[in-house]
Amino acid sequence: MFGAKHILPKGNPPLESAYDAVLIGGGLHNLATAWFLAKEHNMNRVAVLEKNYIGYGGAGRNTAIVRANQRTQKNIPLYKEALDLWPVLTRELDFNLMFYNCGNLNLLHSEAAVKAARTNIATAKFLGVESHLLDAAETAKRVPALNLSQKITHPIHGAMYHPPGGIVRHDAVVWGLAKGAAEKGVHIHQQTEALGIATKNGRVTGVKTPAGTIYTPRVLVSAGGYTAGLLYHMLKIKMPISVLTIQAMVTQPLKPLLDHVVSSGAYHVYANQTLKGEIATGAHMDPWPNYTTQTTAGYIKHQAEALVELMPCLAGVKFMRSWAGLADMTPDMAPIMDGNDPVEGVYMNCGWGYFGFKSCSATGRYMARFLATGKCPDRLKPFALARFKNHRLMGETAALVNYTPDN
Amino acid sequence: MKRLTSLPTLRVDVGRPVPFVYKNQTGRGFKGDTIATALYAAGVRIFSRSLKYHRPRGLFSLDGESSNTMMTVNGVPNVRTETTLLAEGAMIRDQNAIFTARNDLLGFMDRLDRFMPAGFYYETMHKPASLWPVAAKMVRKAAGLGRIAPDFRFSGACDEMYPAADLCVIGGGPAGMEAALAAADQGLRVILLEARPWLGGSFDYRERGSGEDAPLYRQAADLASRVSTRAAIRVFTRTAMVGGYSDNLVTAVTEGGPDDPFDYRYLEMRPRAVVVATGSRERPLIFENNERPGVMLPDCALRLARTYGILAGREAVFSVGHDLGLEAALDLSELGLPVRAVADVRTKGHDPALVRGLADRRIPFYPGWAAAAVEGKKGVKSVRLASCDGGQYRILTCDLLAAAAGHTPAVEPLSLFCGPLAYDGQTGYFLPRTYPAGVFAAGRIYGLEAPQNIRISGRVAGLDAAAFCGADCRGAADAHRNELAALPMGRPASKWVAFPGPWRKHFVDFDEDVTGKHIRQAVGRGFGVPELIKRFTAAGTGPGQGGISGHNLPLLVAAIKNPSRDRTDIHGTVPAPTTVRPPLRPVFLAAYAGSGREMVKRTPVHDAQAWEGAVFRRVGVWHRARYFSADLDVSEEVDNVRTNVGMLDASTLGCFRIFGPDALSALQRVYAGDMSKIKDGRVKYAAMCNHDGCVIDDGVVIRIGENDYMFTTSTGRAGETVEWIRYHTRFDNWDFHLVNQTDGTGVINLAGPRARDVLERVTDADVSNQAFSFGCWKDFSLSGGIPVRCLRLGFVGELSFELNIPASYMQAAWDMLRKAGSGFGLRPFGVEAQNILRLEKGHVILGQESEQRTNLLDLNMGFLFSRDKDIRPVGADALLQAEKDAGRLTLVGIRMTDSSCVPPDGSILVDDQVVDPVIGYVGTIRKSRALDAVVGMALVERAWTAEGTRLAVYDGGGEPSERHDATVVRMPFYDPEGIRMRM
Amino acid sequence: MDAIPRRRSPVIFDARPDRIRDSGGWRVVQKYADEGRGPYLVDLSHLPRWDLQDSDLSSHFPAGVPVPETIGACAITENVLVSRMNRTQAGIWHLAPGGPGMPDEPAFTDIRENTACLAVLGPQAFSLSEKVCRLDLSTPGHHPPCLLQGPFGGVPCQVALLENRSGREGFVFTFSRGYGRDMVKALLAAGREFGLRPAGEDRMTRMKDDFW
Amino acid sequence: MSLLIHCPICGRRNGYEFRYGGEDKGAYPAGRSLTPEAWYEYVHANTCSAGVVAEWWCHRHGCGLWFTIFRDTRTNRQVLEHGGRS
Repeated sequence: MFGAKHILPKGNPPLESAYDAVLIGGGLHNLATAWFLAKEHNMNRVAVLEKNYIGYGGAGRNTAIVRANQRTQKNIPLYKEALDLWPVLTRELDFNLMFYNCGNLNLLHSEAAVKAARTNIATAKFLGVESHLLDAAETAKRVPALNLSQKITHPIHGAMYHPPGGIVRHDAVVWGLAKGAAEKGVHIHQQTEALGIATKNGRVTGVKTPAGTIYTPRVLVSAGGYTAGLLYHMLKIKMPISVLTIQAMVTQPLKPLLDHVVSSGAYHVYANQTLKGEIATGAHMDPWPNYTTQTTAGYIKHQAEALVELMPCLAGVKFMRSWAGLADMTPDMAPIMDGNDPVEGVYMNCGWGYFGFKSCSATGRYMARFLATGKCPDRLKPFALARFKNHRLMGETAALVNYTPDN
Repeated sequence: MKRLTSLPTLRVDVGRPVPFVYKNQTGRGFKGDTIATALYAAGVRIFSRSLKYHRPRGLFSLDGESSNTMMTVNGVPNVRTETTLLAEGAMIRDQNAIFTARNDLLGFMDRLDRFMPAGFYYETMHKPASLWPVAAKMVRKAAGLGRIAPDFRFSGACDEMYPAADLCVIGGGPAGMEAALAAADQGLRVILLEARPWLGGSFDYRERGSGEDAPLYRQAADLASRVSTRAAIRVFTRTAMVGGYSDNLVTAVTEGGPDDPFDYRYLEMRPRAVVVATGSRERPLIFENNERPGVMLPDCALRLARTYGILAGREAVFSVGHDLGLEAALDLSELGLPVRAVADVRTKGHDPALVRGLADRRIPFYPGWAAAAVEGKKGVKSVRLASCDGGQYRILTCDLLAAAAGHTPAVEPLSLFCGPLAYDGQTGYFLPRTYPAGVFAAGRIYGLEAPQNIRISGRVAGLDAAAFCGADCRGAADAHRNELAALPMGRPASKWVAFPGPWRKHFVDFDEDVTGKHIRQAVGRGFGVPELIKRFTAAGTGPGQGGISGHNLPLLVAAIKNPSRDRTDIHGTVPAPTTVRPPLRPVFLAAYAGSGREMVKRTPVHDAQAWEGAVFRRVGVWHRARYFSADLDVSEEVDNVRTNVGMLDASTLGCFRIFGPDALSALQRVYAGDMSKIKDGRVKYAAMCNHDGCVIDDGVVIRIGENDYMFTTSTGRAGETVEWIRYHTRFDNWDFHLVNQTDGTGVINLAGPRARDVLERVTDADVSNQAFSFGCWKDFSLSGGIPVRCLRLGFVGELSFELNIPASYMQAAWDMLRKAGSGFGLRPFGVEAQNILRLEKGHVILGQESEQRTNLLDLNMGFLFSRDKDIRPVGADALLQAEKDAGRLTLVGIRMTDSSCVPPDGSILVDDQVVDPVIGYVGTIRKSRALDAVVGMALVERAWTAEGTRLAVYDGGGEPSERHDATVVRMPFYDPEGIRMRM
Repeated sequence: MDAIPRRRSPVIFDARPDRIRDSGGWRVVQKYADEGRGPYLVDLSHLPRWDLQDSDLSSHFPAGVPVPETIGACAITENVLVSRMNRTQAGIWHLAPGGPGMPDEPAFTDIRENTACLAVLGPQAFSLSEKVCRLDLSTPGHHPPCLLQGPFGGVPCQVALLENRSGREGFVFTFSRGYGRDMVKALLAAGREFGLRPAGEDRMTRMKDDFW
Repeated sequence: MSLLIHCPICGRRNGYEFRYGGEDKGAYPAGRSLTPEAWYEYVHANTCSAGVVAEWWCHRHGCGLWFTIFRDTRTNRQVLEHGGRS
């Protein structure tokens, strides 16, 4: 009944001398791309190179929250498609991704926040994504632990309620996609670092690894927080990215207390209760670049201060574990998906910041189409790198961002 | 149970009973008891039920390595009763059981383990698809240990402290105390952290040390008194380190004692050096039912007796792999615990004195043997001992099995500083590969067991730390190092893993009910390293944070992957253990939150406004008055400004002086406009952009002297302005100086047609339109000599005097104006009224009408951009490049067709005929009583900006088909000629 | 015209004044009825404070003395503390009434209105400081009087150490005026266990032999 | 991780007292106006190096100075006391 098959490949498949596509980075986006390349484009001579173990980076260090209530019409459809894909992937991969459709509540703490939420709600609803505005009393009915006092730092005015969202077990997505892709012939090479990208006459020719060069006409670099650094050091392409550490933590397991994903911009907090009963919470990024995946003392304290004010009963609950991952932030909080510019055959998929998990399924599908056809799908066109030099920031964030010197 | 009352090591005061209530029955412990020791003494053996299989769990250790003894105390769930001091009247309950932990109706779960292999969730419950949502809800209900009520309120007092020190010693055992003394001798300021309520570490409850003169507990007491009387050493007991970070940042939490003014105190410190001397624990022995109540670590049994006066059982068997285990067996036997047998997996290398002691007491000793299984459902009934080669076995009845495979260093604090650990073949420990500067370790953590060695290693570490901090003591450190090297090493503990088998009920991790079988399954499915196995099986993710499984998990993985190897010789193949992360032990959110201090700025007329009924909102770092009326549409406030006169507290606006030879150059760099053209006595409106040309701030600039200017900023930008200007001039070597006068400058905006009437009653200055016209500024005095700088501006579109008043005079000025204005209908107005008033004038508030991506030109403010200044301002290149782009969102005024329809701010503008149907965003929109119309400002795509264009507004409330009609109209809406503000 | 308008400190103590002096609109409490046995919290916000900025500080003699050359060093003369903040900037704080007037030079700015100024004096002043800031006030590396610039009570402050010998502890600090009320609240809460009480202006003058 | 920065004026301080000011890219390029590419290169483009990087910091909550440091982004540690510019 159980345990018949491998989930992760035991040991590496043989590293072939040529592949139709080489995907650098063994995270969710590339595993999804590999799956869709094999499934929808019959391209299965594909190698995924991972310097550590698959799912070791952001794939295993994210909020696990999924939703489609972004701000602009360029973004929402992509996330909506991603949201719709979870049950589909569960079926197709025959692996329980544990999509728990509990709905998301974005708390609003000021008139300005209510205004911003209205824009998101109106845009989402206009594009067919369910989203509502709740007043403070309705919000408290859904989350009885909330503090409705006016005396807190940021009193609660209401919430943006997004019923289609929820949480997905992130490790399951990694393992399910890896299992599915490998079954279709994709080669997943763990502990295999890409050392360089070989080019000739403005075209990619291969990828250098410790075991020699792999020849390939197309390379997709999507290695989470490391993507921008790899693009610069391999190809001298400079990205408008700042890589920050983002942290999360969990409390000791509790019987059901929170029935929704709750988040608050003013307090820099999200919190949801996992299936195991832990309250998973996080959101903070220290606003300077670094590649450590270590947590900070300042943050766990800040998180406690915020939660104790927002949900006072949590004062009697204990934090027991924290971790961190990398978020590659762009100046407009929207990702960069591009290809064949400036190097023919080199594709990039990065800048997801802290949205990479929720989007991976749909993005993988579009990136697979991009790689297979060489043509950028319309859905991805707004995410081109050139938007920055053209002063066309995306509008995903209404406020200035704090991790670049440009504010 | 009768306690042993005459032991010199006792830490409970048997003369001071402490009553408690457990499951509606009263019991009694003693002062000094933890909740768990009091319960144990009262006969409680089953403390909880496990997470998944609902197996009974009991007292296994005393330092909180597992969730076994987590209970609900006074409504607080998941309390670690083994480390929590018993308090008078504590109300104690079991958790995670239906009925009680002793008789749990979910106990049958233990038999279903075959259906719950490692990772079973991933491959079940999703077929058919409709099953999962139902199953997920059931899983959620079953999961979780304790319960907390949504209305629970934490009653303890919490605060925080950031003690300064040169050295922080973690661990108040003999090594730590020696380190602290040695460093203090060298002049260092030392902090010593000890998690237990007393100093002494493992010496505190031990009698014998091989070849020592004084009993160990006496040595501990001697060291403790020396440490406690040294002024340079600050001792924090009941203080567990919870976090360690780079550059020696240490966090810890103190649990307050009866005399402390707090219940929990968060500590954070950044000493120059750290000595970690946290000693070692015992490595759990893995065998069948190795976590039955009645199985405990030998050290736990010893401490129960020596520290708390409790004999843990009636009849005991020991299975150990280390001399301390033998010592515990012998000591407990001497204290009156009948010991039926002692097995030791080591065939040789035991301390001969201890072996002799066992023989003297006629205790059967089995070298090369270990426990293989225990029988008994809710407690230990018998133990099966077997020879390690599997050839022989023996079954012994007993109710207590004290079992451990050897030592495991309490290396977690060290790992936080040092990073990844690696297997050390010598000790069988996982130890740091490298030590960062200023981090040292001492004592048993290194595998030292002889008391003398432990103490000397402490001195070495203390002196090394002192030398690192600059003390001249390298020679002394080296002398002690050599002394230590010359002493014989301790006898190594065993590296035993487990008997071969399927390991179905061999628990590697208690919290998550992870067995050896689960580990084997995970490895078999491709999860080859502990870090991945942790994710797949959840081993090490529970409240004990790997305290039980940390050392054994990598050993088991090595054994599984190398089945042919001798089970005691797998080093070289042992993978790294999982990463250690803070907090090292679970910490109340309340404790982390600490004093919960909040620092917010109040303006000098905060109280005056509160007295007038103001409702305040946080705006950046300030409290600002948003409304004065009970009805939130503020129509009375607005009307009063239009018809009489109002006063607004605008003290939160940024106010700066900039002076020096290059002050003008600096202004030219940050402001888009040309600041060289400021006329004396005139006010210049100006905007700052970032490199993208996006507007980040606006305000006014005036020239107050030669190379001397004053300028204002928005409330939100005031805090960033000085660093912004310094940043954008950092390569210029310009000579200019900035003074932030925001807090010192109170501002009252006196606005409305009667504003002059009011002002004339409080000043002798000529404020007539001839003497002081729109767009000018002037210094004069109010009655009694209050100095003011007055600017004639028109943000709200009426005759306005913006009075800049020294903060200390603000209250007096406010009162004076209030009195003078009583005959003119003067009343205060708040930020929301201002919002409507300025909207009617078409004046933009940044962040409200503009987005992050909105540039100066998008806001039709090109007149604030000077293209040909000598000094190129920040944002100029982007503005020049974007100027040619016709695809940008641009600000327009809109008017609703139906004047009774007021869509909310943030509504969107839509057009179904185009590919991207969202064509704009409404910034602010309000019913204007002055205009009897609903007007607003919106950012729209360029193609929809022409005057008269029809727009469809969608507010997100109803269905997307429900739109409201609007038209693009010219701004300003109110008083387009600007006559009223020029009156 | 009429009476002198009242000037107000951003700081209000909830304590009963015992002696008050009036000075140019300020009502200064010289002594409170119960000031305890220390540590003491004294409000000096009403006394003059100046900012001095010039690329060449050596040409200025605020309160008649040169600005210390070393950054972070302070000089105290005539109850006026002069601190060197950086290459081009100095702070001048009056710690008692009756000091000299501000020189009429553009390099000086009167910043009394911009900041609040508090002193914490007496035993355990540094123990208290450890509860509200991460700055190391007690290190033997400091040679009082000297200046530290950093967060105190969570907001940026200028902290002048007057003396850091055990038993004779004291520091004066300034911060943005708007935080006055919350700062006092935070200090009194943190200082409760040490017996911190509000004290009048005279306390500073009375204890000055401990410090300068 | 924690951040400890040596301010040239105030010495070793908690990293939260400082504000990050970007990779040190030198002064804004001279010349009347930049091409979009050159503008992008200066304003938005980063090397995102995992290693030692020269960067600007401001002692926001202390003395207010802007200065450069060298920091290793892999360990989040400053590697030299001063970066040379302030």
